[in-house]
Amino acid sequence: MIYDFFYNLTGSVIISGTVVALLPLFAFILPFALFAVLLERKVAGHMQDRLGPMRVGYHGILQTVADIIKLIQKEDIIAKDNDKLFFNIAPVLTFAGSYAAFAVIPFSSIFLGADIDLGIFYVIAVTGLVVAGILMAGWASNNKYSLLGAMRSAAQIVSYEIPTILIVLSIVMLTGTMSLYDLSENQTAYFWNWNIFGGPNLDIQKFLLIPFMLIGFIIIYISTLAEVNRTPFDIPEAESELVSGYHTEYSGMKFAMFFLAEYANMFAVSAILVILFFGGYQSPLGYLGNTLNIPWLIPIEQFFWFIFKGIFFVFVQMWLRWTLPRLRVDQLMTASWKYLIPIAFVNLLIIGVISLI
Amino acid sequence: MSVRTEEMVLNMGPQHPSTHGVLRLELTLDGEIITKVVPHIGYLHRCFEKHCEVMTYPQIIPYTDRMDYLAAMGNEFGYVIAVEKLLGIQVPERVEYIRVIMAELQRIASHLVAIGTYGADIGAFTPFLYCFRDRERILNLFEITCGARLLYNYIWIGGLSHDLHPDFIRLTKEFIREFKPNLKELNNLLTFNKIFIDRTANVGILPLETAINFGITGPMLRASGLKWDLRKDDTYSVYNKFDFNIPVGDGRMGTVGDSWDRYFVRVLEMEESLKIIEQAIEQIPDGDVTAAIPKRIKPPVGHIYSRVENPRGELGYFIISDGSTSPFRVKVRAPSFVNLQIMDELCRGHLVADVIAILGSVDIVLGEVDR
Amino acid sequence: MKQYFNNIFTALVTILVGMKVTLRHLFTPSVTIQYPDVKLPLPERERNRLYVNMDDCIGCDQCARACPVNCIEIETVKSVPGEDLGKTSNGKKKALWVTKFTIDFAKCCYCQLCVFPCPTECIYMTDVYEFSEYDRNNLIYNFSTLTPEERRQKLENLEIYNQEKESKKGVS
Amino acid sequence: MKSLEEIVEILKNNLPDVVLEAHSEIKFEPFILIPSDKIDKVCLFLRDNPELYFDSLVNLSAVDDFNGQKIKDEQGNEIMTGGTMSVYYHLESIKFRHKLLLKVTTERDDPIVNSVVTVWNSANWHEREAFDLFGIKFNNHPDLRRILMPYDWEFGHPLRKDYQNPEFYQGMKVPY
Repeated sequence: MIYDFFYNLTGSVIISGTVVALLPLFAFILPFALFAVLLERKVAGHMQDRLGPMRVGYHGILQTVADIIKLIQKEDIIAKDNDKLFFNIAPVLTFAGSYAAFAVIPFSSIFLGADIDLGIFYVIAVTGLVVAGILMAGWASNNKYSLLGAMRSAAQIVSYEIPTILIVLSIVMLTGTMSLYDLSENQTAYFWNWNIFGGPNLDIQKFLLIPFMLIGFIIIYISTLAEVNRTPFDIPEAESELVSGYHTEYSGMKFAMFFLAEYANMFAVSAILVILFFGGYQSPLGYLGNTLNIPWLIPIEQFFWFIFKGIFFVFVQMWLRWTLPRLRVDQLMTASWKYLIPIAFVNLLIIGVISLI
Repeated sequence: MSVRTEEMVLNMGPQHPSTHGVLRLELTLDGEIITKVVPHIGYLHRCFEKHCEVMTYPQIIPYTDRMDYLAAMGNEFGYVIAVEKLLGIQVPERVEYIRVIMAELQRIASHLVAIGTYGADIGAFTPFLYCFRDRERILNLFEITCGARLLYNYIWIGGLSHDLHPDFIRLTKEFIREFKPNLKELNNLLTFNKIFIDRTANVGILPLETAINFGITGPMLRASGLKWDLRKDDTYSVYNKFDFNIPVGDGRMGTVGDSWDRYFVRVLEMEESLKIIEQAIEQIPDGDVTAAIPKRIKPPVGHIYSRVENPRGELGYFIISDGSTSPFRVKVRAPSFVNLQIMDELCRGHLVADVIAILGSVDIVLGEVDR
Repeated sequence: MKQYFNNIFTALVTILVGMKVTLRHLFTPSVTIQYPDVKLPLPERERNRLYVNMDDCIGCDQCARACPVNCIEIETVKSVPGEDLGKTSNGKKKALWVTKFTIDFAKCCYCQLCVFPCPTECIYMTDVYEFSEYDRNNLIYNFSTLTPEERRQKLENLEIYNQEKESKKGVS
Repeated sequence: MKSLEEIVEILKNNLPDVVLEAHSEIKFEPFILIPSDKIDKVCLFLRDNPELYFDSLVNLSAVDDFNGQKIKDEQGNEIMTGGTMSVYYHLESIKFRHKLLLKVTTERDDPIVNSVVTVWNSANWHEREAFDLFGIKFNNHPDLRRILMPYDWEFGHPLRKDYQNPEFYQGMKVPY
């Protein structure tokens, strides 16, 4: 584990703890957010027969850096009637919620903040903080559009957590563990051992599970999409209806915090999906480190595979965003309560029965 | 225990991404349900009718362009027909054909904007840019013909400012050929998308009786199920020489006269316009386009109401002439102005998100509403 | 129940169809250009900034009268006998000093109505379309070739000539 | 299809108390002149009569006839007293495909016309516009406010021929 590595290096609990806590932020989230924003704009551009940012650097690779510099320089506007306390806390809370999830995400077999037994449970719990942040932002903005956005957001996230949890439950039921590290380790070796292909056991159960795993994956993908407020579920932001929803009144760094939280969240849910269904950091084709007999190469490869899979699902999120229209608020609830939750329930039951065989 | 509740007044606009300009809608909300919509217009009022009283007849043409700036050719066409009727001029055949081609190209361009922005209102941004890509090609056609891309001043009283560019026919055929698959792609991406249908079908249903009583015209009226198109029913220019259908709403995805029907009628109309252009290009006669332009435009005393089918509906010009070189009074019956009145009727009982969907399907241009 | 599964099915199918469309566009070349670096060629009938060839202008004021927004201002002074103003390129004799010829491009609506009535074809539209300014007054273009001193002189000439004519009349 | 004479005949037979004047000598569009306090009644009849069935009001336009006496006011501006204002109603029957033009004239100094909003809803904004730009008051109009001009515009009605621009509006200079 990475903590032990730093502990052995420094011998201090505080230093190694701090390093481990900040490592995902600086080693991963910030570069990822910079990259993801650029990716989003490039993907959007090319899908729409445009080019996207082209001015800053080669094909605009430094565009997001320039944007961040611009955002830092911007005046921090707080309107007169805003609720100052909540207005200031909200972006921090939102970011904290999405950042806390990274504590238990295993980037590779050694790069893991904390291997707690209730990993997946913890992730679901802390991402709930994001709702509180958004509600606070909407309320404190003292803006009708923001408030509507925040209310919608709360209703949406609460109702979409249920199908997510039901699918997570079916996986937990099958594997018997809630630790994300154990979940990843279970699906080792080759890609047919991944949960989406029925898990590592080679028997009749595996083949029976494949269709239901697929259904489960689609459901959890849709509901996590809703949890991170991406199109077609971006009604809390709904640019063309609510202008920008809960972050209409924010500017400068506070807006950047929301922005960062959104992209961190996008990766966080993709990472959870990867861990639950696509073997976590495991390589689909075996490790180069094993064949070449270089043991230290394996964690690096694992890190690469994890990021690759995660970014692939982030890309699919973007792809969907630039393809689909947005649902209406009541249709969003319908989709969750009438379609996703019953199907997830039935799926859970069937997986339970299969696991008994 | 009773909880005190009160209605919330929400101002949508004048600065809002989805009001298509500077329209302000005063929404009264019960939760997220609309109980009342009051449109406030006039933010873009440019005194068109007052200007007309001090200008000569040809000078008014650039001003008509600026009313419905997405369908400038149609505006000129309507005005010019009205003045020609007052003057009693017969224009050459070639001029009529070119005017029809231009008006139909403009109709496609205008509907592309309507469809694209409608998609953007619903949340799909990509179709918007695909539509603009195709519209750009139509604007290029206009540009080679008259030099301007948006406000043309091309159709003149008695003729046209320029003849067609030698390349025009070839480029138009090329455009038609390449536009047809794009239209199919647009249907795949947006029109038949389940989410889009859910958002628009059964939203803002406009029954035919109400539509006629409110004076609704154009694609909105046709979506409510009435086959009423001035190109056929009160034919002008050479439209009677072409074979085309009038698409009407059939309630395929929901009820007749819902937002989806209004949207889909526009898609179908683009196909019909392509048909008209194809026929017109084949039949276009030779001739001089500037021959019939009168040197001095001084209509006799009288008044005339003349109307054409603009992309947004019936565009009428009521011109009173007092025998001088400038009109005594010009009243424009702008289709968007009349169609916008229906907002309250359509929106009541729907959600805030539906206001966007309904407003987009009414397809207003504020330049025309406020004139 | 049939409706229920039909909804799920159509939703998934139409979403996949849409995704196919956007994926195909991801790999088609873009239609936009990098504007200041790349510029589209302009068609020959392009209508952009007006230009007045003052050598040919006879000061007939027809363009100013045709303008619907009154953005052209022309002031002329009659020439006195003996002054040779030259001829325009199509052989018309000039008889007026054009002491002022300004076009306010902030007002101009690029309708081309001024171009057609010109008898000597000296006012026409060019292909210059990038001429934004920080100050609105800079958009008032002065085309007159006469300096203010010359203008004053022409006015004086005319006045002197008129006075002479008056006095001659008085004498006779 | 009904001609103007037939329509006038039907109107005269059914509404004997309304004084009608048919002007069919006008070159382009013949019209029927109707007293301004009877227009709503006539319109209701025209809409509901099964033979005529004018179900749609195509256009409503007000006109300042500017035929009164020109006088000078205190500031030396030319204004007009007396004379008339007219309102033109273009009706159309979508069912029978016939059209009709009605005209109403009213006093220019105190123009009052009965509203036809109860007959056709499309008249609502047209009448508001006529009120806004000409100052014609429509009796029984449900919501007679300014529509194109600002609600607090207190300098008259701009489409009147003798309208003078104010110098200042809300502290802003009006002629730019």
